[in-house]
Amino acid sequence: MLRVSDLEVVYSAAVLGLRGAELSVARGSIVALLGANGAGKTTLLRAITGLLGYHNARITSGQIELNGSVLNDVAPAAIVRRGVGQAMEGRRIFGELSIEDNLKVGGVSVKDRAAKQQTRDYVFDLFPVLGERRRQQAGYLSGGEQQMLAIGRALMSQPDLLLLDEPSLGLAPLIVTQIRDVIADINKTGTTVLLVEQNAAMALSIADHGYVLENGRVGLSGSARQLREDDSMQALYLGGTIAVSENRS
Amino acid sequence: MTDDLRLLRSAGARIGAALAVAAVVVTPLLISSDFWMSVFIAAGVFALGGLGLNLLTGYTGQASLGQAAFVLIGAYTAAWFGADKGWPMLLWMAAAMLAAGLVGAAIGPFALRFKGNYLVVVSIALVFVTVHVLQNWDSFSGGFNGKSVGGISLSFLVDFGDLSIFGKQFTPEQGLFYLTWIVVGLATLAVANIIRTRPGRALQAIRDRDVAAEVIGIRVARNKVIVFALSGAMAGLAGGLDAARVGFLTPGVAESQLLLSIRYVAVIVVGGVGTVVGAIVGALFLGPLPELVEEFSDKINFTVPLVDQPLLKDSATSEGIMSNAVFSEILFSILLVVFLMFQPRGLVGLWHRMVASLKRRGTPTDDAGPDIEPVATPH
Amino acid sequence: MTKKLWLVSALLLTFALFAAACGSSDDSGDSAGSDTTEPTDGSDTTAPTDGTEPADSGSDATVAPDDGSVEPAGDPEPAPGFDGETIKLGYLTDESGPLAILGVPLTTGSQIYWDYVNEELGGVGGRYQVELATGDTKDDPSSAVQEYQRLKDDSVLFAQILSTPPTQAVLEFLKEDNIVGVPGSLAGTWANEAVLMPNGAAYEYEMINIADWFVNDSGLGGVDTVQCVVSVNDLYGEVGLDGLEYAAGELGFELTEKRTMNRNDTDFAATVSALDQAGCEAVYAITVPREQSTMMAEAATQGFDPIWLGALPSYLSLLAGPNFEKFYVALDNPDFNDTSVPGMVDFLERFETYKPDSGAEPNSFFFSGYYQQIAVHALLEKAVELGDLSREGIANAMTQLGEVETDGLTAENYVYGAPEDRIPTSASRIFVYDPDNPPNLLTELALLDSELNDGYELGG
Amino acid sequence: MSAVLEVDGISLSFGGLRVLNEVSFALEPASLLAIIGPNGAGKTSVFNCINGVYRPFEGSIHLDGEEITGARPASIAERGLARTFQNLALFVNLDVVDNLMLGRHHLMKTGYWAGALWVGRAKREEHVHRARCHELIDLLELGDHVGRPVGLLPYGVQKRIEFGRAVAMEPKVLLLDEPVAGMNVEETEVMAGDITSVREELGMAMIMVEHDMQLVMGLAEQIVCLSFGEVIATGDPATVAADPEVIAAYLGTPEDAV
Amino acid sequence: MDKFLQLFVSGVALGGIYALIALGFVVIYKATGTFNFAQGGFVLLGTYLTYQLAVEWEVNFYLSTLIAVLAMAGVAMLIERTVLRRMMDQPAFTIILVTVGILLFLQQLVPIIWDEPGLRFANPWLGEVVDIGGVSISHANIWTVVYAGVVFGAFALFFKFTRTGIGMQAAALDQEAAAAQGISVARSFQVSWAIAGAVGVLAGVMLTARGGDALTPAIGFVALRALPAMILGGLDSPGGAVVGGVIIGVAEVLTAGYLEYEWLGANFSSVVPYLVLIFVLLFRPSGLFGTKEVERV
Repeated sequence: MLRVSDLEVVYSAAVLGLRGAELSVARGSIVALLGANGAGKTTLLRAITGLLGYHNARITSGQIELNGSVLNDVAPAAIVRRGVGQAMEGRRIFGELSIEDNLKVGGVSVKDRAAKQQTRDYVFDLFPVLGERRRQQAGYLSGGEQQMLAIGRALMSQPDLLLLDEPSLGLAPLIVTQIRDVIADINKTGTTVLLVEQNAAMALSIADHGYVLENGRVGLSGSARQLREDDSMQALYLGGTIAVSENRS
Repeated sequence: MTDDLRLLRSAGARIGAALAVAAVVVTPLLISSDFWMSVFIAAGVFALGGLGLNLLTGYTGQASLGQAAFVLIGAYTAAWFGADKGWPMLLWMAAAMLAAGLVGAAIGPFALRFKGNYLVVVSIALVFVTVHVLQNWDSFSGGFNGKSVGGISLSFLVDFGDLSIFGKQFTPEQGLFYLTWIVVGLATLAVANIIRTRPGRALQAIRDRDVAAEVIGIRVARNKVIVFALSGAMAGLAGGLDAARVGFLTPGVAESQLLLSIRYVAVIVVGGVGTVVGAIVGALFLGPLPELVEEFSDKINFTVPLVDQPLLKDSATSEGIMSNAVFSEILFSILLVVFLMFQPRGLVGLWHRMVASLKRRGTPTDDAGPDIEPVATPH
Repeated sequence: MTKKLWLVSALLLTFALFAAACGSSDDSGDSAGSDTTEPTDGSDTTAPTDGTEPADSGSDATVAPDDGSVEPAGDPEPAPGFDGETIKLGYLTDESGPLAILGVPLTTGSQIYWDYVNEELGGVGGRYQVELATGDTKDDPSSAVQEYQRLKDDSVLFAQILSTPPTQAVLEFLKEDNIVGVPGSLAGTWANEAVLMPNGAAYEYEMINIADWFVNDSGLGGVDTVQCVVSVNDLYGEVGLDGLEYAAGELGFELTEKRTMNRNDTDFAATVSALDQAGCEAVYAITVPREQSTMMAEAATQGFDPIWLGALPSYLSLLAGPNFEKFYVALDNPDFNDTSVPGMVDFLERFETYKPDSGAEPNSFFFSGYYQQIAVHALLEKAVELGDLSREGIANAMTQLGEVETDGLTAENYVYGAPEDRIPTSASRIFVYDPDNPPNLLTELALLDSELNDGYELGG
Repeated sequence: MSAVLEVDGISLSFGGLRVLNEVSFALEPASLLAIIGPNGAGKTSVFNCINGVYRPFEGSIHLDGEEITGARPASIAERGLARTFQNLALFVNLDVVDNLMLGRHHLMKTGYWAGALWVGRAKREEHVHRARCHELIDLLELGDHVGRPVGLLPYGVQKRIEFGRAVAMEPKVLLLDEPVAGMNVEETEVMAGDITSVREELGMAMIMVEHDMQLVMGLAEQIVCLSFGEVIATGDPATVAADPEVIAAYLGTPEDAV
Repeated sequence: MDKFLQLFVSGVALGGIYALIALGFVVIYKATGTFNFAQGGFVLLGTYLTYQLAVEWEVNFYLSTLIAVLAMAGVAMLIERTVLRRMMDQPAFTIILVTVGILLFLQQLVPIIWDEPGLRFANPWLGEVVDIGGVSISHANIWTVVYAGVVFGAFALFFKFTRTGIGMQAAALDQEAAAAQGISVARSFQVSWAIAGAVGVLAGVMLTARGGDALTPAIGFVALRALPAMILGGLDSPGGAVVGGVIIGVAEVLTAGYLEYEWLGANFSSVVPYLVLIFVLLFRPSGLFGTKEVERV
């Protein structure tokens, strides 16, 4: 459903963010996008969601297609309306607003009240803690709860394609596991997921397919199984052999 | 290795400094007009007040629209001690700095509690309260009717009011020009030194991230109070010098003093926020602006197509949309907006960029990251 | 949808701005016709009267260039502001500050006067053209001093210094440089300042006159009327209050409630309430126009309906409201469409001839700027006659000037001379607000010079 | 040997919500203690109590035998405590050298007067400390980045500069808040190397909050596990990692583990 | 007692003016996080536009107000589009200064277009007074309070229930994150400026009506006097603007009426708003109803 071809992104002072990235995401799948810091993972998500403008960056060549139509010059809000939801890097919840209002913001692109109500109930089902504390200021949530809110908020726009940027960052192994399970659940309802992760082990454990970005282009790609077994992946992203937890190891 | 500690690191900077000193020495020798002297004294006053404001806003990140209040306090204190009591120059200068500095220190604690927009409004409140006090404290300020600063002493070692060097007799305006710019020079040197040493680094740390600054052992509260006092003291001294130039003080209305504060901010914005020489550059650019408009009004005058009239009036009853004075005010407001929009690092930033682009001309490096803009206020 | 809204608004705006910029002047030009034709017609019958009036002691000081009664001295030597052909006059006015709204028409009025002198009289002494050089004070001492410095070497004198703070600020410099200046405020404080050339009745006298009139002549009240005062916090308010308190003492009434106000005040509920509670039946208003108007609106709200007694600055014809029927004001000048005054007829005629291209209607500001220049003109004529346009020459001319005839534009003629010999005008005309008399909206009730004035020491 | 930092029964609450409940532990000189636990368990709050940003309502904290409970952050820093932040807290407009020099702020004495006049001690002091900073820059291999505002440098480098700034403070105890969060394996290794070389060269005691269990297991001598503001386990890495309560609250059961 | 009631009512009416001006500030702050000094300029230009229509062109007063409201919405949007839009990522103080620059520009522009010294701008309420229980209230004051109430009510509903309103709040807090949720940040900024421009007209017309029928360019400055009301209530709270306006208005009028000590100086009441403000801020740094910033270390 999503196809990125030969994408080049340039930041203001001629710094290349992406140099010919290729990617495709099939409907209903979970695709993991891996890579080192600065490899261009977040840049790619920004390009897809039209947010490059906030970082003085722009697409210089290549194209992004969603369900066959080009997304390159579409405004961020319109991209959301076309069914792309996103939980951003660093969660970026609205700390001053209540949890409920955060979800309302997530749902601005949906007009149907009943459907919105339904989605909200679904989010509270997925993350009961959000329902319990719905009137609290979101800034007082813990890191894990904030991540849940960020995902829940992204779900409020009823996306066909959900982009998640490092949902496991800074979270305890147990929470990481929870989040991973929720992602799998969301996927089961038919939502396609593009998962950007530092934690390759976590990502590849639920992904169908994976891409590894290196220096702004795809260095390695394949099915999750292939990647898990790849030697260079083992060395660089999956780390040694300590079995207690695979959190970022 | 410690080469980076030198005040003037490049040959260009050293030449620039030498030229600046030469300009101060030579200008009164070339210009005898009381008017142009007055313009440059006023610019010096703005530079001095701006220097203080830059320390506060540019280096410490404390936004303030209260600079005019300190200028007023300094001016009145100088008038009271220097003119009414007849104190010698050094003493009334010290008194003006002390009075404005103390008020600055008193504002400091508010700055600890308020940040950003709230602090701006507190600083506006200071202007309102200062004007109110000066309007009503007749015995000190002369109240609404103002106060004469006649006979204030400009003498320390040499008499700047009656300056004579190698037989050349200078006018009082020329003398005051030397005095003002000597003070500006010394203040600039002091600020430059503070900035490159421990206290100045602390201020910049507070600007960038105050919680982290506290945690690495910088006493944020104490430093903020000191910098408010320092900034106030410099504005106070500027006020004292301006009092000597104008010879007469009125508190005016609070709104017009607020405009004066805005001018001080504009000086550092146009010059360069968070740069040592920014205030001087800004003052020298904005100070003579209305006079330049006056001078070149013929060249500026064109017909405005929208209403089919010439832009400027050349006399009260002739055609034209606005007078030179209004034009320079409008120009001022437009410059302020344009600088903030397109050159937030001011003229100094523009200069650095030009030098940098000259240096690397022909060899564009693609790792030159995006320039970050100075953080005036972390908010 | 958003785009449409945006477009419509932008169009509306551009239209509004555009139309306002040219439309407002066109409109006023049209409507001005009906108001001003009448006096202009009338002026034909009253030929220019400069110098033809049988003035007594001041006959040698009138502004007619070809009077011929005194043999002119030699041509004046070039001096600062005078290159041998053109005389330059400095104007320190407010062009972009809070008083710009007054400063600009005042200077325009002055320009009209000098246009007339240059065109119809051939200039000062029939041969020296006059040019105006303006400096913008922003009503602020600091800018005033700077502009003074700019203009001083290019002006023979300062023919207008608007408002009190700039006048106070440049006074020291005027003294030092021995340059004559016309102060922009009628505070009596400056009546005896050698380098200053005030004209018009001081505020002190105006307050004394209106108090005397109210108590003794008006038939509206007497010493037993409960009288109160509101004064603005500045020099004008202070000296006006001083004159009023003197008058109260002499006339034997009390000022039951005294209130002060600031410029830019927006709320007068407390002031009005206090006046109301004190039972004030007449209120002296030593105030400024917009604030006065706001205060009267508040008074109407609270049902407080006293007699208001004001001076020039508390009254602006253009700001009179519907609740002004009990507003009385003491002014030095006649109603500016009063064609019974010869000088006024001249003004209206000259205004029509030399008015700004924007096509404004005559108003009291143009008029003030205009009539101020009569004394300046007389002074220049005197200096030319004495053959010296230098600073000393002009200062000297002022000591010899004597009475300056204004053809009725001031209630009385000012007599200039050495500071101690000056006789300031002290008469006022008393007007009442009259909505049936546009555009000035005033009707003259009396012209008087209170006897109390003789006992009052200006600047004391 | 007595502990260089002793945390004794501290409790903290925000608006009725208890964030820490009688947390105690002790840090031995020159050792590294790791605090682990789920998000919201109070790890960062412990740091904030130790360095004075928060004030616990009960319990005490001693640094090198001296009570520091409730003192101002700046004064605690002067007594020998440094920290890094979970989210970067560098002074972004200044360069590496100035950032490290700021770390040495409390070791220097120049005030406003001396600084403004640039006389005697101010000048000497500036040179001496600058030299120290350059040594540290060499140790941490940050030399390439001198002269540019640190805000422009890559994330991983910034993290190391922040670490360098904390080390430049020459503290008795160094608090590291998620030093490798967001880093890949390679960057993590560089950071681990930095930590190790500083410990070897300077013998600093450190407390580290970190989720990367591999790093924790590799570096720490002692682990404290927090959950809902309470200490649920303390001990050497192997013991804590095997503690059933820790597994339930934090690590997850082996079946859960990815 | 009569005096007290009379002053109290006047204070509330003055507070209504402050509230109207402050509401214009608040909507921009709430939606864009920008502290907009140019609001004084909107008040000024908006009033003169209304004057132009109602007096010079003799359009019906209420219709003139409506047209001016639309026109000022357009002007404000234009300013947002051409200037502020480019400054989104700048520090708060930089943006404040830009709006100060716009204020100065409008302050000089208006006297160029309307260059007569004083204008008479009659309104339908001029001289109309009702008497309620011994307290007389002018129609202008009643309308001020009604306008303030209606605008406030509309704001409250708008921010709470409309998608645009919720979107505006989110955009103020984090533009990029809001955009990522499907909010058109540009549109929400534009709408907020348009509203501020429109409210500025109402504030200016009522401010002028308070002064009888006198219109001078000083009203742009007078608008700055609403600053304490806005801060007192909390920068991002429309309700706060109203309550803050009323508190400041009443405090100002009551001090003028009752507090007369020589040493406090003439017209001490004009600094009272700032003193009240600072006093309250010392205890509640975010104002009475402002959102506390959640600061996490």
